[in-house]
Amino acid sequence: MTPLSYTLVITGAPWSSQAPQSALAFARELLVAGHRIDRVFLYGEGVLLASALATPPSDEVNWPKQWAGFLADNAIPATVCIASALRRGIIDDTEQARYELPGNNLLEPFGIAGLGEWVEGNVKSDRVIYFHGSN
Amino acid sequence: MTPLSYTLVITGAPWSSQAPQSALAFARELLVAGHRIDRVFLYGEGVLLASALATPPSDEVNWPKQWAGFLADNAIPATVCIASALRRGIIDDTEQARYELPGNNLLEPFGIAGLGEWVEGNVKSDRVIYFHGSN
Amino acid sequence: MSTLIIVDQPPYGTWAGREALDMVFSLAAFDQPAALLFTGAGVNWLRKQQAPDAIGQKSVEKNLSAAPMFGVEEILADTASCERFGLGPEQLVSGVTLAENLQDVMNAHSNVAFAG
Amino acid sequence: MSTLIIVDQPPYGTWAGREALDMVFSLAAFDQPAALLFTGAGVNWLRKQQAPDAIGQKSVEKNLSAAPMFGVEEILADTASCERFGLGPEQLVSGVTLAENLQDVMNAHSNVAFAG
Amino acid sequence: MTSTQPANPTLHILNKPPGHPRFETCLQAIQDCDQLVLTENAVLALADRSVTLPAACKAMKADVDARALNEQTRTGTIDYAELVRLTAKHSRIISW
Amino acid sequence: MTSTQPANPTLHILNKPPGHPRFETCLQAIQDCDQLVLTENAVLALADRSVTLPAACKAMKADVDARALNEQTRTGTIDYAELVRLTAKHSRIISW
Repeated sequence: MTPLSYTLVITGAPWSSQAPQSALAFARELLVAGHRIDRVFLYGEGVLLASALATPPSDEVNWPKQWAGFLADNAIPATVCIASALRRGIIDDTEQARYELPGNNLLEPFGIAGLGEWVEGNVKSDRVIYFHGSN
Repeated sequence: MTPLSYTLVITGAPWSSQAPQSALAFARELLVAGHRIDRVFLYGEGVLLASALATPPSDEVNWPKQWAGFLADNAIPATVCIASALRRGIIDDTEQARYELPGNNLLEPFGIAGLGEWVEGNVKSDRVIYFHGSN
Repeated sequence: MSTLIIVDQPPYGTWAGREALDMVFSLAAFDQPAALLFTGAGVNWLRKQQAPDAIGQKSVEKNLSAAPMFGVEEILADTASCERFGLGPEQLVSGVTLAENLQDVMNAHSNVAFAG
Repeated sequence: MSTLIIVDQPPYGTWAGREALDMVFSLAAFDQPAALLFTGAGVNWLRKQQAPDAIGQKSVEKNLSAAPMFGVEEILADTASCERFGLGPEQLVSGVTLAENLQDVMNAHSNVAFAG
Repeated sequence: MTSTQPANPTLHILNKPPGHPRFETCLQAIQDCDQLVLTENAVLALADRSVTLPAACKAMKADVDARALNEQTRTGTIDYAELVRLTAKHSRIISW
Repeated sequence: MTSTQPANPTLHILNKPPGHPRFETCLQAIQDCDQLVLTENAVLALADRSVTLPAACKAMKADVDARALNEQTRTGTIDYAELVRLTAKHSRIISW
């Protein structure tokens, strides 16, 4: 099998959709199969996966932390769409300073950037796979 | 007309649903008509309306700020369901300390409490009106 | 005054069903009469032997079977929806009552609400 | 390589339609061939003279009419969906092409995506 | 579980678009004595030729204007002041 | 806007429950040479007697197990490793 490169786009939020869970199971198998993940891109409600403040009960999976660990362990770039993130209150220190906001909550290693990075995935990756909410 | 007391429950998120907008238009007319709003209760995805970090483009309405202004101006109690809020990363300073989180983002005058306050609305208010997402 | 909470969204793909359960348990905890109605794709919450470990979630089967103990008055399921999804009595978790007519169920409660 | 972005959610009640427009304009801004297809309740984005001021939102009519200028190749609408919602040629914003067959439209593009 | 009291007149507030499962369930649940108000995406029912609406049906004017459906005459429109009056008049209200 | 190339075999990944408008649109869009994979809420189609599924259809095992649908035999199940193989095999993939 020829290894391929993938961009994964997540548009469904944790605790509202199953998208982050399904995407993580898929991403893990991609690496097992020897494929490469160029980038994970969070769009729309999917940006909530990058919240550093999400605190589910201790007997439930913390999807943002699971994802952050997977991304860091495998050095996979992950981008949160800036327009979606600002509207929905996902903020890094740069945006906090720019808009004089009382805090920030972007979970590392997620970074904030524009849809240009999604366009780049469309151009450069062999496959772009979307994980949407289901309602 | 006899003035009545209302509890409003918002379960749809701003920038994913129209619920916060419709609820605010309704709430304003309730007061114009002489009714009382006992409490506004945010549940499920509706808790995102209490984000202090939401930053829409400057030519769009900031629904959390609009709601916060309306609540403060009219001294209306507003509660964010604690279970929904913790999962979705809406955190006040008390929860920040309890869970040793890197920050907090609850917008004043919203407060965090349990479903008990929703139950109280069911018992004490003459009407409980829900504003859901539409997908 | 009694409250009917309706679940019409299927399990695991969204959170509305779980949040509906939390609502009904809260009412019961404060001694308020409460019942649950599952309808449409929501009846799939009531299928026996769900095993959501592989998708990183917890089953609600235990919560549902504990519902009477916590004071939830009734767990109802829409008959036509159960038939559509092939849910016969042997597939259903215990303690579920079939309901033929949505209008009758709703008229028996003073409040009716969805979780989302 | 060309990308078709599909909008099947109606206007104003959710954000998916707006986020689909942002996607198609971004592709065009980076000189990537892109087209929009409106289908199902999504065709209601294409009705002339929307006035969402009273609900605190902005109309996308101007954005849509500027689409060709920004390099968006086509704005397509599913014929059957337009008929269902009573959208004749005189109700539609300008620049929309009617499409009879979803499979043909999809086969003409190498990528097909929804915003959410 | 039997319906004792005769149908309690209910105000149904529906915001789902036609074609949504809950839109269909709501229309089935409406009784002759009930009032339906279409809000948000549900006002698209005014234009949808596949939908039959009950007689006692109103649509929110702000939502109708937003979607440019003001020439659709299948139902009358109401403003938020009238919606408030309807919620005060009905002790039973269901938001779908 | 005419379809020039003969149908490009497409992998359709569907996560909406039966009854959702996009579930119906997806089934209409599937061509004979296409592969359908049911994920998340869409696996309920295995139990839904009102749904007719295409021949080339698989369901995600984790989602089928979660919903206790393992005795439904209308389609075979696959794991994530097989889903990865299907995405590598198809250059055209649509997530509904």
